[in-house]
Amino acid sequence: MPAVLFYLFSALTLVFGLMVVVLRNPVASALSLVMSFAGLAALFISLDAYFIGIIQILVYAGAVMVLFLFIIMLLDIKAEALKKVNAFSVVGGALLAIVFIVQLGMILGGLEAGKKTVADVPIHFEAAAETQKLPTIKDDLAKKSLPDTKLVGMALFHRYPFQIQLMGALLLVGTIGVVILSKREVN
Amino acid sequence: MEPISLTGTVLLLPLASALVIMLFHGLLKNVAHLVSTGVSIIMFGCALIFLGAEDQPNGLLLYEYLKVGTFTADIGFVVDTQSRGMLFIVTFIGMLVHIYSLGYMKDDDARARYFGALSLFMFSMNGIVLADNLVMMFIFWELVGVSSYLLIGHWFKKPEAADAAKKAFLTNRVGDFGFMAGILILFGLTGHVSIAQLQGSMESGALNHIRDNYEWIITLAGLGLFLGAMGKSAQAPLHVWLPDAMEGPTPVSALIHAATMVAAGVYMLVRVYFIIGASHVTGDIIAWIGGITALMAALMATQQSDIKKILAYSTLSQLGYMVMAVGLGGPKEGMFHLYTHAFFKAMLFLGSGAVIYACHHEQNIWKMGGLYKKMPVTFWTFAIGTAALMGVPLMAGFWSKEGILAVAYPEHGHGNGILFGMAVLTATLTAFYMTRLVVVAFFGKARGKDADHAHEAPLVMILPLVVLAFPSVLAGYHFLAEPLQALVPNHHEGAGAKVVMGCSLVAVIVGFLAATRLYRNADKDPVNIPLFANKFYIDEFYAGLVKYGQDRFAWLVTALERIFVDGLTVRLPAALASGLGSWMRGLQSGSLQAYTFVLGLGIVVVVYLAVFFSTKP
Amino acid sequence: MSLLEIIILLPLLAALVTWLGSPARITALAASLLNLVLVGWAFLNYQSLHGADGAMAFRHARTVLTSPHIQFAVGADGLSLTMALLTVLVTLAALWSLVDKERIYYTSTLLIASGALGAFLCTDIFFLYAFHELALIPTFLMIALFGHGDKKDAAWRITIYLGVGSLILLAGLLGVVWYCSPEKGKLTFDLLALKPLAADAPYAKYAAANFFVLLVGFGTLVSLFPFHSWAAPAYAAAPTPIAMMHAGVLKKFGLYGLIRIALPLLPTGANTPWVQHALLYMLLGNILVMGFVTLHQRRLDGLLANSSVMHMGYIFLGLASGNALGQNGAVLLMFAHGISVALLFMLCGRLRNQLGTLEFDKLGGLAANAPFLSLIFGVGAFASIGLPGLANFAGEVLIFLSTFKNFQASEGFTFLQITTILSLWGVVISAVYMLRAYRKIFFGQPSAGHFMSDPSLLQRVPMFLLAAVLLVVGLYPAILLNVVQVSLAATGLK
Amino acid sequence: MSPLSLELGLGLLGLVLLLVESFASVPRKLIAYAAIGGLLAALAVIVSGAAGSVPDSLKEFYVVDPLALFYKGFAIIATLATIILSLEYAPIIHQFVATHPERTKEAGLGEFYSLPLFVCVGMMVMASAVDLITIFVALELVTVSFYVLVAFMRRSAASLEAGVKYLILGALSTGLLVYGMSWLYGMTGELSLSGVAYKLAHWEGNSAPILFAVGLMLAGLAFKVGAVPFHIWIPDVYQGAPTPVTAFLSVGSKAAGFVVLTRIVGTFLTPGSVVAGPVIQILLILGGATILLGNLAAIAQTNFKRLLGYSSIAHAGYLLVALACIHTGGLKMTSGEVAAFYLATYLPMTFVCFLILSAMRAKGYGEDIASLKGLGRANPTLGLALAIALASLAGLPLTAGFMGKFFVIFATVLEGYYTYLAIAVIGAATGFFYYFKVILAVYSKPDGPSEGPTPDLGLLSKVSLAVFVAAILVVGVYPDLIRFALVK
Amino acid sequence: MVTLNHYLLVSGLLFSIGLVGVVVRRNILTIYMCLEMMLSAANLTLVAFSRFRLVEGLPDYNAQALVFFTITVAAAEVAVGLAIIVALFRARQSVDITAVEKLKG
Repeated sequence: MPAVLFYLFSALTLVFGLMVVVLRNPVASALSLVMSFAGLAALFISLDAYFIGIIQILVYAGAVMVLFLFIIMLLDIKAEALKKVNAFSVVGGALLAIVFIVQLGMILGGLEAGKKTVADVPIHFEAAAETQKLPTIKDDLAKKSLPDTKLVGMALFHRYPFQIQLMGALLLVGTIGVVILSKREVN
Repeated sequence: MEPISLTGTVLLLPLASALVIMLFHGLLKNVAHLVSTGVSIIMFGCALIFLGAEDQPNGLLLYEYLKVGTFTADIGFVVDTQSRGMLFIVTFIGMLVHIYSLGYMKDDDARARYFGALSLFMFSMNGIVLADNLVMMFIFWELVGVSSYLLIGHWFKKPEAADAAKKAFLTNRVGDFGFMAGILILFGLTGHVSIAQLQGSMESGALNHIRDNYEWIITLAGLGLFLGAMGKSAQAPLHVWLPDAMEGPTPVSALIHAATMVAAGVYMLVRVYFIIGASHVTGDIIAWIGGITALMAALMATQQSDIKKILAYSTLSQLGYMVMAVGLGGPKEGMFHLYTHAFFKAMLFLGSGAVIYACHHEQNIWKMGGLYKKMPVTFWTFAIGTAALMGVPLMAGFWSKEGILAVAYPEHGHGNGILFGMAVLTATLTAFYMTRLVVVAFFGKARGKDADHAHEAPLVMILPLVVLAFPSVLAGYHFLAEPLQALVPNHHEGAGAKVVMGCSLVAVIVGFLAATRLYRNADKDPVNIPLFANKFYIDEFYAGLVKYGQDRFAWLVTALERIFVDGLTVRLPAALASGLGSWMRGLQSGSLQAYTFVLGLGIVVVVYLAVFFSTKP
Repeated sequence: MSLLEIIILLPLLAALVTWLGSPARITALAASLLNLVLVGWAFLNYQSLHGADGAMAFRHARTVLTSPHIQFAVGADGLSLTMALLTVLVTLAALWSLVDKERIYYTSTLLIASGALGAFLCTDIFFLYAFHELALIPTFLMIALFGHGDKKDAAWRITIYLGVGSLILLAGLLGVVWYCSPEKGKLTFDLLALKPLAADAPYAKYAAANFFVLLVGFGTLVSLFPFHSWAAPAYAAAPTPIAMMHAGVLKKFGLYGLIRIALPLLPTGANTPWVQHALLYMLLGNILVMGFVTLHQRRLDGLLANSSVMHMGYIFLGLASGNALGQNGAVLLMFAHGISVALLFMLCGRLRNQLGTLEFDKLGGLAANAPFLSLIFGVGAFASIGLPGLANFAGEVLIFLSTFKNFQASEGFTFLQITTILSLWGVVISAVYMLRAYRKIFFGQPSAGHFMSDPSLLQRVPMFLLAAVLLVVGLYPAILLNVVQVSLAATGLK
Repeated sequence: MSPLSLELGLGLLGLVLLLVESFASVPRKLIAYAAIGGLLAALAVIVSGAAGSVPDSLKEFYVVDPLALFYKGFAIIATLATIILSLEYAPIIHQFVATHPERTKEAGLGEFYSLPLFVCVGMMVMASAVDLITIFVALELVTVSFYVLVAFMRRSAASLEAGVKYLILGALSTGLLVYGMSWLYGMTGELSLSGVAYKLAHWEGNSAPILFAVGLMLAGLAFKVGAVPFHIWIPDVYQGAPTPVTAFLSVGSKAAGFVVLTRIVGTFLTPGSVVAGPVIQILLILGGATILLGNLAAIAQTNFKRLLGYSSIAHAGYLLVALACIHTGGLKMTSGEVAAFYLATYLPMTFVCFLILSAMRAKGYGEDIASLKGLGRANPTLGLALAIALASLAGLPLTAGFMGKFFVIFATVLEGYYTYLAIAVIGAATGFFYYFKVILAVYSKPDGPSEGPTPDLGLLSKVSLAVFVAAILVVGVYPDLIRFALVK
Repeated sequence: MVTLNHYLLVSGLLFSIGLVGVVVRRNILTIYMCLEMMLSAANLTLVAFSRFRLVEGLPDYNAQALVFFTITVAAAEVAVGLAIIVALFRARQSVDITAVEKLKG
């Protein structure tokens, strides 16, 4: 991906991310978040993580944000009044962020591995094709196209099936929780 | 009987008597006095037999009181002339006082308690006399203090009596402070507390070496021991308790505060004379304090109107005499005076007791008068005692007093002109105030209703007076002193002897004449010297010292302790903890914003700690 | 079950049974009497059964933790038996003196007794420490619920203070275990196993600091100046049996610990000059500062409480002397002080119950109607000021003598000896306040409205018991000394 | 029998119970009894040692070592106690879940009895998890379940507030943890702890980035265990949550956090690790601060539940310090085992407190310390049990709580961390104050003239109370009991 | 050139923006959005690292599996969280953080 696009999507992500924080109307915040996540998805894709990028769009922009908007509408939540903004928390939050970014910057400055570009670590399709066992993946790799979804699926269902089941339990608990917390009593 | 069983009996029998009476106080209410008196008679018998006991250079061991490793402090007895003689005096007068008390305390509610305490005293006093080591002496030293406390405070409902008892004990405690310090130093230097061993050490041992090289330590030790003697023998400035102690029953005054316990200080000084004599400084200080006490007390006695107080100051004065003698290098002279003084002073007190008894507990001599006709026996014995005390020639007191004057005479080894002068002055004053007492109380006309109705005391009280009259006259002579194992001093010869004799005679005569002249037919005291009457205001000074010194200081220390110790160890940490606690509670403001901020801060801080902060590998 | 385990657990069991509802007084008295018999038997037969070498006897051990090695190990020598004897005597007296009290009084007293016995009879540092803490809650609750005056404050003070002290102590004890371990792999809490190890401990340079930590820890439990400010308020506020048990018995645990653990295991630490000087300054604080503070008291409970703090100074002086004379004196004084202070607190409680006040200015002349009480109080008071013939004196005089034992004329007075001379003055101070109190309460004219009568014959028993012990030991201290000194010698103390 | 089958079985049991709850109208108590039965069976399997080896496919993520078994048993016991506690607390749950409490009965109780089973599964997996993904998923299973449980009493303002706070702060910590994990992964290229350990031991070059990752991880986990300053959620959430959930949080969740922390710290402190120094330093500083804050802030508390919250913070401090003391060879225990021992002592005493608190609450008493007044008279058994538990929390000798502190303090002595020794001492001393305050309340006279109903417990609770009190006392004098279970 | 550091920086920035939002905002829903942002930032880091660490010539899909789990967890959290927020709104008629300031001290 050209650098320009990277900067564009990064800016998209960060500016809309900032707007989530700055805008006082929750609807606007939610929409900004969708935009921000779209930019983020593009960054994922720029890192050859197509599947994750799409999931990001699907789950966040498609499902989570709709849920948010739905709740906002349902509950008819108003914008925050400006006077309520706490100066201390604004200053404190900003300070925290600045210190954190400075710390991060100093660490990144000393990170030798971080000086590489994507081009420095190209995907070795041939080598990968040899080691992969699944024929469809082998085929895709041979065609020099990254079977991203398949590979993620391999990892998930071959390597982490146990964790997937555990995640199922988690989702079950979440579902029950939602039901308990929001159901109306039937007489 | 073996000496050990004799001494054991003498020591333990009164203890048993005291314990039995104290414990079964209620049951023995009506027989306690008989038990106690019986015990005192047995003791006297034992003491008489003991007079013939042989010297025991190593002492007699009753049991080991404290024994740790090589160190021992025994309950053991020394048998020598000094202890035999002293034991005789103590038991003899003790017995007489017991008998006398049968009459004197007949109507007292707490007679059993009185006799119990008397037994306790006999036990303690015997212990001092017989002690062969300093720790044992200290033990009994304190025990006589406590029995004296009980007896002075016998009529504890009277605030004066209760206060006097307390004062006596506390003043003695001050003295005991020094006594113990002295014991500690001697123990530290030699490793033992036995008097015989210490003496041996002083003659040729560690102490000898130390005396030659570090005399100050011996001086300190001697002064420590002397401080103990000062307390017990009421030497200035620790003399204040003795006059107050007259609040106790009169027989007690006779026994404890005239004849025996107060003499224990002198007795002890003579016992440890090898230490006192080893240092000139010690001797000088002792002599001076003795001399000052003698003179000062005599001056005070001249202005008292309470018959017992006069005798008490007289006792003080005579004790000062004895102490001075010891300090001047005349332990035998001191002891000899102690011995004669015990008889006649006990008799004087018992006589005054009879007078008080007869006058329904009137003690003011200015409210008496004309008693010689109503109480002839009492008068005559009292007169004999007075004469002996004044040092009228041929009486017991004459010999012993002359001995002391001889020691003080400058020609004698340690003699000192000023002290000699003070001693002679004291003798004059003694004659003066004793004559005053006799003249005012016994002659003239009765100045009070009680004196008017006075009559002779009962036989149990008269008998001891009469018995004591004999040694008051005869005790100074060798035919009595030697079998009684008194320490008779060598007769001083030489040019000084005549001067001394003369001075002593003149003193008696001058004192007698002055007093007769002043007080014959006087209805009130023609002389009025507030300084003497108020005892040089020393009591007031002490009261102030206690109130404004000690008590205020205690208040101050308490306040400082509260502020600093309590403040620093309790209040400050507590305040700090609760302050920090509430501050930390304040962090928990309930606001989610604050919480998220704290969490964010935590992230930053942990990252800082992890990456940028490192104190040690 | 060995004899000593029975002795320790008997009061605990009695406390439990009492709590569950058996007749409190009978159970408690029976248990404590039985314990007195058992301890008395052990005390009297200690030497004849186990020789005169003073070693630990009646030993028995059960491992509870393999590494570090911790055992429930019991054992007794002359020292611990003396302390156990003190415990059972005071316990019996305290329980006996209770009249018409609730169940919890008996339970707490028994719990404290069990804790004290456990602390004195265990030979494993862990349990020795642990048992002492058994008393913390009963003490706290009893003072806070049934105390007098500023009871809440006092209860908190004693609890937090002793809590801190015992934690410091714990740190010090763990330090000792570490100090004595030859290599880190073998940690043992067995006192008897530690002793040979201590001799060639590899961390000698820590000895002084470690000893000092122990001194502060144990010292806090003994109300060593300046860590004493819990003691006086707590004793003044405490219900009678608690004051008796705590001031009489439990407080001695700190001293016992110093003699049993700190001095034998860390002799070099104890002999370090700065440690010695610190101790001397602190004990002077006890004697002089607390002496004057006691002098300032205007109530009997405050006076007794402060005086009991003051007297600890003398025991520390005995330990500071560093020789057998002083240590024997200290043990003797521990015993004597325990008995005498228990006696005084018992009487104090009685006065409070009958008169409703303990202020000197409101009292007077009690001796007139209560001669027995005044006699017994006199015994206690005179014992506590060190009157010869009563037990305390024997201890005090040994302590004083011990400090001069190595007096060298050529060196003059050392700090130790100057301290002693100053401490001697404390004896005068204590006489001043004690006699002042005695005079004010018992002598003089009886004050109006405060009538006091002698106790019934049955109630005289505990008083008589304690007074008799004071007298017997006072007249014949060898009864304890003979047993104690061989054991002290066996612990390796000079 | 695979050890996984335990988790599987309990998960299935939870599922079945939920189905039964939804479709059959059985008394809800039966659900609780079924859950208890299942848990007891699982416990029996663990204790009997029948839990066998792990299938090869899982070996990378999942280990069954003594520590794992110990924590699995711990999780089961904690869950068991929570459900028993819930039975006691049921009326209150019903009251605050049902819209019309008087018309319905046992609203929400079925879920309330079965959800802990899923938490238990999560905690059991955490006990064995040795790679980042497994840790993350199991941790989130526990966390999300707790979101539900904390806010369970949806009609109670406090419960909701606690739920919201836990939700926000918990999600924040999740974000932090994931961020830390991604950095850890990025730096080491490994997701399994053994791989991370190897990389750490053979690190070359600049250590700052790896330290950054380690710091973020520790911060994320510090939230779970409640270390200062990540403790901030604890008091509010503990106070607001339903009492059984609070108990479960303070014991179960904390233990689960600590087993993960133990494994992660073990990884970081692997011999030759480049991050060992800073990690120990962070643990000590956080631990020291936690001890101080937890204890000091507890002093002024008046609400017993909140007090227990601060107390759990303070205990976490000791556990952190314990984890930092790695040279505990003399104790023949690793630092993780010392922490595990400490937690094992912490479990019974905390549950005793919460049991009694639930019983009081069910009888209409408040949760203030003052409402405990008179308990010692009204029900001496409960009073005594509570007093023993509090004494143990305070760390009085001859109780289990002392043994826990004993090992920690001993560890600091052996390690030579004298500053932290002093802090531990100060903290423990402060602890005396607030625990004794509660004991005092138990034995004080009640304020009002009228006496309320006598608090009492059901049979099951009585049995567990007895077991817990016995455990406190027995472990207090016979600590080898736990050590045998822990150190094989 | 776009290096790994660029990605890491962007993710770090996003993370801190989220953090700021969490600290600053008062609307619980918005706070929740910011939290999602932080999780996503973490995901970006993971994906970036996974791309730059080739396993057998391919990006590390194990790490991407973690991303998948994270997204799932985030979704579940959102569901539960929104349910709680709804319950809160029902009780308080507000989703402002001032509605949850009763528990403190």
